Amino acid sequence: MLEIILVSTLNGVLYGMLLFLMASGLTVIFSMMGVLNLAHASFYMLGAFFGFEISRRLGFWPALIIAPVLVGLIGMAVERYGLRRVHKHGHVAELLFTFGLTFVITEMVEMFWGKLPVDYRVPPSLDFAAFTVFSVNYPAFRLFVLLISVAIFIALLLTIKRTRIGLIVQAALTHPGMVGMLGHNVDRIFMLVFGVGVGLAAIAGVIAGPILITQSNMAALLGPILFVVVVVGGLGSLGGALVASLLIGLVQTFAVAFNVSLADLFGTSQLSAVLEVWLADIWRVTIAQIAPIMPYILLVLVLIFRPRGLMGTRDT
Amino acid sequence: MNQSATISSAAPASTRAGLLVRYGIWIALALTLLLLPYVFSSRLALSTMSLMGTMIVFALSYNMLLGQTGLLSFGHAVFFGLGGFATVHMLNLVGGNSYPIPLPLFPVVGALGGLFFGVLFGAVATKRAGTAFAMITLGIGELVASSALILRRFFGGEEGITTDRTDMLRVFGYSFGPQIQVYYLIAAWCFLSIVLMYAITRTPFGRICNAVRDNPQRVSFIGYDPSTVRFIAFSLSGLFAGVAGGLSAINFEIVNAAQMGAVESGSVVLMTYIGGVGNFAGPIIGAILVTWLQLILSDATTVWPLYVGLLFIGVVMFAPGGIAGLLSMQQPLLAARTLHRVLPYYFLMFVPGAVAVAGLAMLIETSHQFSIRAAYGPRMTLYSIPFDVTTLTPWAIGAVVFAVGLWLFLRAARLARNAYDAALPQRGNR
Amino acid sequence: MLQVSDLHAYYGKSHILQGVSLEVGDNEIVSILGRNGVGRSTTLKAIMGDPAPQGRITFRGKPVAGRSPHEIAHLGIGFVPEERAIFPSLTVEQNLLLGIKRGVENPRWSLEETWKLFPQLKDRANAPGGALSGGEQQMLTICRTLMGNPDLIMIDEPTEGLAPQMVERIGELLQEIAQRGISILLVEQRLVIAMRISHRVYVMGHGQIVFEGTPAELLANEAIRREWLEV
Amino acid sequence: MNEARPVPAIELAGVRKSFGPMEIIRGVDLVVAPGERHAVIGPNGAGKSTLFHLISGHYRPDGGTIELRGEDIAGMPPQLINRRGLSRSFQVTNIFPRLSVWENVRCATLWAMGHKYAFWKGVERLDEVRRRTEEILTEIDLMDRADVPAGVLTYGEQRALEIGLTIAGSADVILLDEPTAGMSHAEVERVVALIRKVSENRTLLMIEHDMHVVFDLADRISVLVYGQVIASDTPERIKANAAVQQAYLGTEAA
Amino acid sequence: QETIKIGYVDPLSGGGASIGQIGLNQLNFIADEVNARGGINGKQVQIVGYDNQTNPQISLVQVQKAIDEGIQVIVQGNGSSVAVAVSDFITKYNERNPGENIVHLNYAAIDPVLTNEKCSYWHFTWDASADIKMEALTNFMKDKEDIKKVYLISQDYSFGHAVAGAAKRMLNEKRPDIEIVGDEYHPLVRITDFAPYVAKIRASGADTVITGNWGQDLALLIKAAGETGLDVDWYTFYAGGAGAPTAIKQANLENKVFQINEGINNLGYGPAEERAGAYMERFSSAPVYFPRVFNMMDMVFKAMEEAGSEDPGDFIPKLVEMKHDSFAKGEEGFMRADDHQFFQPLYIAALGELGEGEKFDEEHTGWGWKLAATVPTEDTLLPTTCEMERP
Ligand SMILES: Nc1ncnc2c1ncn2[C@@H]1O[C@H](COP(=O)(O)OP(=O)(O)OP(=O)(O)O)[C@@H](O)[C@H]1O
Ligand SMILES: Nc1ncnc2c1ncn2[C@@H]1O[C@H](COP(=O)(O)OP(=O)(O)OP(=O)(O)O)[C@@H](O)[C@H]1O
Ligand SMILES: CC(C)C[C@H](N)C(=O)O
Ligand SMILES: [Mg+2]
Ligand SMILES: [Mg+2]
Repeated sequence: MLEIILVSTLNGVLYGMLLFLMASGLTVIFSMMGVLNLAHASFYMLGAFFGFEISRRLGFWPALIIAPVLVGLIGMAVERYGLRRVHKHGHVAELLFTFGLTFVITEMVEMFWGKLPVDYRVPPSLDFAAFTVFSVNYPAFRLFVLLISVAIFIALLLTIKRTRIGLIVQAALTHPGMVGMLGHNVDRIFMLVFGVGVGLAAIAGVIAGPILITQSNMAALLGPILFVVVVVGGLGSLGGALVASLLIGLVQTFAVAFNVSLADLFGTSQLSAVLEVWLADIWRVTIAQIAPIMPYILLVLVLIFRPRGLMGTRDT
Repeated sequence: MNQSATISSAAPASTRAGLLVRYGIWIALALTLLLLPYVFSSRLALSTMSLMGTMIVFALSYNMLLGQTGLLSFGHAVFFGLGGFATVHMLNLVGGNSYPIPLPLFPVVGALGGLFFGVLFGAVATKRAGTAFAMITLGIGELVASSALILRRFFGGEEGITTDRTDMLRVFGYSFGPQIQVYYLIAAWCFLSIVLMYAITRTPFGRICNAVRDNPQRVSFIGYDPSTVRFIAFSLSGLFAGVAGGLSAINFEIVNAAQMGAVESGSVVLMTYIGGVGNFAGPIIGAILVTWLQLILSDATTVWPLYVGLLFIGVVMFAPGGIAGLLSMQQPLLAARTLHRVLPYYFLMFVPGAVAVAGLAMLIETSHQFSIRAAYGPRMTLYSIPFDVTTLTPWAIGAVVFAVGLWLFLRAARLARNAYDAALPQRGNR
Repeated sequence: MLQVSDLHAYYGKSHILQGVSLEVGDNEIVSILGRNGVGRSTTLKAIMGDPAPQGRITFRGKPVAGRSPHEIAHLGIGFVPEERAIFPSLTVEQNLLLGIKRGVENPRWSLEETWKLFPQLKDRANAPGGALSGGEQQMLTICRTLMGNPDLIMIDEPTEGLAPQMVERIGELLQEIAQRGISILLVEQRLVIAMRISHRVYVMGHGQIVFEGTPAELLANEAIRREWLEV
Repeated sequence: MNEARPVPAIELAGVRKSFGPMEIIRGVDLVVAPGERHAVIGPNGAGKSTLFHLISGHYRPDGGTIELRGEDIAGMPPQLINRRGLSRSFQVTNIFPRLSVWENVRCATLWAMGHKYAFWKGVERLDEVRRRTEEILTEIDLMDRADVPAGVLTYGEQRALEIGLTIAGSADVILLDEPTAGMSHAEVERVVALIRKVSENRTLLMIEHDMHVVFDLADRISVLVYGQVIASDTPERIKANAAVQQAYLGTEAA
Repeated sequence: QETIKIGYVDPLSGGGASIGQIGLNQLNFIADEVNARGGINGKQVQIVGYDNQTNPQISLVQVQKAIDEGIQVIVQGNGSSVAVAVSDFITKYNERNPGENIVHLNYAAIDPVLTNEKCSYWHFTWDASADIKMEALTNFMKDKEDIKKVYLISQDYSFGHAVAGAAKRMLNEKRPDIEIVGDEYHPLVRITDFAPYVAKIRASGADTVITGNWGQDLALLIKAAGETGLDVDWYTFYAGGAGAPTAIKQANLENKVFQINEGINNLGYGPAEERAGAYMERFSSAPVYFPRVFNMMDMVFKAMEEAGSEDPGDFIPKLVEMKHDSFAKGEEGFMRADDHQFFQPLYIAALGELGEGEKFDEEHTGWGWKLAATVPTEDTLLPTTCEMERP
């Protein structure tokens, strides 16, 4: 039991931090610009493929720097020539724009790298077991992910606290014209924020690519869960995103660990015979089986009972 | 651009005169539906039109939320799917026991199913609006779609539940085996749903929905509870989505969990938005166009999602009112009898536009052949011109055609805009 | 300091400003008067670059027209819009901080000093801007613009929605501001105040300037007052 | 003092409201008799609009009672209060910008005319509703702008529409928050005439900073300072009241 | 009609596309071979791809479309869920449109219902059903004394349940001493992190894992296992593609991952090596192939030629009970008339370092499949409950 708990906690934290790494950029964009960037996971995928391509030419470490910068630049171009135009038609239009973008990016990726997974590997310098708990190896690379996530969290927190960019962008949500008339170049700041947010996604891609599978459907696979993280955490709250990532990581991991179903809980009483008939499927479904939908249950519950999210400051 | 929104709120004075026109439109619609199979009689056309009819109902039901009430839902397919499951189970029940119920009545089951779940989930979701609402619906959508895979007895897991529509009581000897009979069944329900949904927009409730979309806070100060309005709209929209689901179930004789999933929910957003949310007819146009694209484009090229994505981005960026929005922009010109003045410019725009699209398609297809389809050799044929993708020429031609087309298109667009402005009747500025 | 000649501006297709010319000198308070809807606000907005102005605008000899709003702000023009445009989700203090421009040295107003202008605001420093009363919002907008250390400040209807004694206070404040070497271009509905503090006034009617002179001259010109000001 | 007083249209007793640590409304007592035109004046930030928000159900009071014709409405949601016959306008224009002017007004009439959430009857066929809408539009002088989206109306027209929305539902208690703010003299006069007309046979409670308007229209005036009513009296006596002079009127009114 | 059109209805976009594309590649390869020889009955063969996005309902639209375009032969394989729907649709279609004959050629969907309860005259399958494969696999396992605790992990859909069910049933029968320490189902292609599942396997103390997982669900599972150093033997159906060999190599699970299949490389059979070699050279960026697709197309073309007709109504009688030397090693297999299941020799192999003279590696890993056991055709025969309605 202790083993399960300890191992699950470790796994949950590691997975949670990976989620946070992916979601951090989305939080930045969503909270600052109010744009629900549906293409975020696509940029993450772009990061992974760039990371793969660069690391097989120049090595992993240069890739870790170059790929996010490239993706960030692409993001800035997208903002400059696409999103900005759409902005004036409101959030729905922005969101749909990014929705369209997901198709385009996926197809582009397939055009360059095909539909099969590419062989993107953990760099040799980090390919060893960092420590072993209950004979489970914890790879150094996962620790590296943890480290990077924490570093990014702190860096973002400082930037947002120390600079007025956050204020300016938030102000521009309601009165963009006025912010300009106060002497701030709103356009450039929006472009920057989007670029940085998307670049963060790319960092996540470079790092997660070797652990997960680098394939053209990786974006579709991860997209929805990232929104759950951001919304459950609360809009505008980086801390919230962190907490939500960890929460989801832990909930999912622990859920998998338990094979309990309603049938097990009720044992073999008379009542349970009746319930079994009426509840049909639900009766035998184990918690482990519903682990993957836990995040969505969490999302719905949180939005009903705490619409601003766990640590959000304003209503979604 | 925002004019599209105001079209729906017709002027009070013109209603009398519009009476005849209005019924005229309905009769024309009914006739069209009736006669279509004679014009497009191939089996492919029949199945395509059946699918379109279903999607029209679905998209219109979605626009009750997005266009009329201002609610962006990411989980609308849930009601489509659940309506379908309700119908399929009822079909199997009735078929299994030979109850005397004819097939054409079954979309009612879908409607009730959609309504039931609309009420159920609406009670939760419509407490909120805006992004929170969107996210709750996303959550509910994912929840239902993934739960469906777990609750295998009701939803049939990945494979879904199948049925046989011909097992029902026959009226006038129609078995509904042949597609043409199914087409007419769908057409009838589609017509009925369109009429009903249109009628709803013209009721006190429909008007208040618009008010809620515009300014929910103010609505509560004129006596209405905005969340009740949303709730009713949500439930009704669930009902019609359920009808669509029922039609789909009858058409395909299968319903599965994927029909409730994010892809389906996303595609109804696409249809509705591309067609235009500000106009009642918008979703109809969108449903027809997108369905057609989905069927045709996927045959023409395997990178069809790329084209859909680009089309969609194009609409969002350049025609946020959707196709119906563009069309209704012409209405004042039509009324002022100045439309003929701009038509040449539209044509002028259309030609280089088509050229640009052709150039772009050439670039895309050439790179596609070069990369993914490399194993099929460097030779390909486009627009019935064979060429070799390893040479520079096709790329250069594609790029040049695209660039020139685009440039001309943009110039023509500017001219067209000026012409449009000039043709627009001057609105008295007091 | 500010020179505007033959300014035209459009909203969509409606031609709102039809050749407006005016100027504001150093340390001068200049008012634009006129009825509702004649285009006074639009004049100020067009000078700020939105809607895009056509015509010649120079500020201290530098061309203004064609620049984007943030560049114009950096030239030293501050603007207090009629609709106030408070950032509702930011606190009062954050609203003020946003008024500060990058790279401005020796600003005339520090946060502390602005608090002094309206002590009432200081009490609400941490309240969200959107929660302020109508009057408080007006104070906040003025202060926010001052934080940007403008040389010319254009104020649109600053006394709207203010209680009588506050109206007085605004009048004094504007004079105080002018004394610190700032020029003011004022759009005002309340003739009494405008006439009292302005050095010169323009009267605007239907997108054009129909009168230019000192307050005394306007007082003397019965015809203009009756036709264009309805008093 | 024993004679039977008619039940007041609005009666507030000990109403309180805080935002965080700040108590904004600090025990307000206010009585508005039926048919009376009552003005609330007071310095900026005194809590006038907040008071309206409390009466109309936009905010929920922390304490005290609010009665509408003798019925306690404190803490009710706005729509319930509205259905009981109280309607209000907003200081910041609050209309349906994308709907036509006609639609704006018609929506505001529907509930009171008993059509509620009806999704089974055609709205165009409701002659009564059409007549009422026409009536209101004529009253606020916007009949010729009926087809225009409300968002493109000029400021003055929007203010008039705001009043139109408020009176359309045939509520007999009406709250107007600074109906004349930002208007030129000529327009102010028009609005005053309009208010005078629509407030006949109704009870009117109004916030206003323009003293000419206040003294012109009001039967009684209450002065709100720092969340408390410091005086509630006839215009003449308010004008003469030293405390009011000092707290509010300054010199301009003189 | 100058060309024989064959409709390929499988995922060509989205998550399933990686596998769907392989089938299409291979069909095209075979068609080109045949066409180079002058076609079938003097007609050229053309493969038309229809993207079904792995969705049963979309598949029906696509099948309908194919039929409307005059296609009578539908090839489909990815996903039993889709196959059941397609087979059902085609059966109904033929019934409702007398005189029209459409056939469903299934090369991968192996849920046993397809050849039992839901069998159809119009459906043929070339991949051994899950029951057949499991029967062979458990026969192989039953002699391994060191297997004590087995963990089952499967995708949560009909096929996964079929695999796990068969495994339980057969192990129980053949090796009652083996303890089933886990019976896990996870959703299809939705899991990104298998670490929790691996932790559970480890905690159960299992020494062997049986899984029917395919695609990324297998690759990710093995990746996660390798990362944390889980030391068990794997018995799989589909470790041959979609990144699984890469993951196995990366996790260094040499000779620990077994696969059962109707053919592997390096069996030293000339014709196969030649043909597969040509294929892999052409599709060098996606060199995976399915031996059964060769079997399938070779047999169908043979039937067409024997019948002198491309109408399924004519050539199906030829296909039923046809004998065929299977692609991998030239050993005989046959189509069983009772249920239209093709029976063929199966090969159990483990992935490991290539030996002398073995030239085919998997996914450029340098490792290849090494034969562990051969299951002759006669040992794969299982009874069927199919009650086929024949026209
Ligand atoms: N955003 C806009 N779009 C279209 N027309 C506008 C817009 N803003 C103002 N107008 C129109 O421009 C004209 C001038 O408006 P402006 O706001 O400049 O008037 P003003 O003189 O400031 O009057 P007010 O006293 O009402 O503020 C008016 O007719 C108004 O309807
Ligand atoms: N939601 C809120 N949160 C915090 N403070 C609030 C809120 N609403 C109002 N206040 C504060 O309450 C006070 C009274 O505001 P209110 O709007 O009632 O003033 P008012 O009397 O209408 O003033 P004005 O005449 O300027 O409109 C103000 O100081 C305001 O900042
Ligand atoms: C493509 C295959 C791996 C499909 C799987 N055998 C199934 O029956 O579903
Ligand atoms: Mg103005
Ligand atoms: Mg107020």
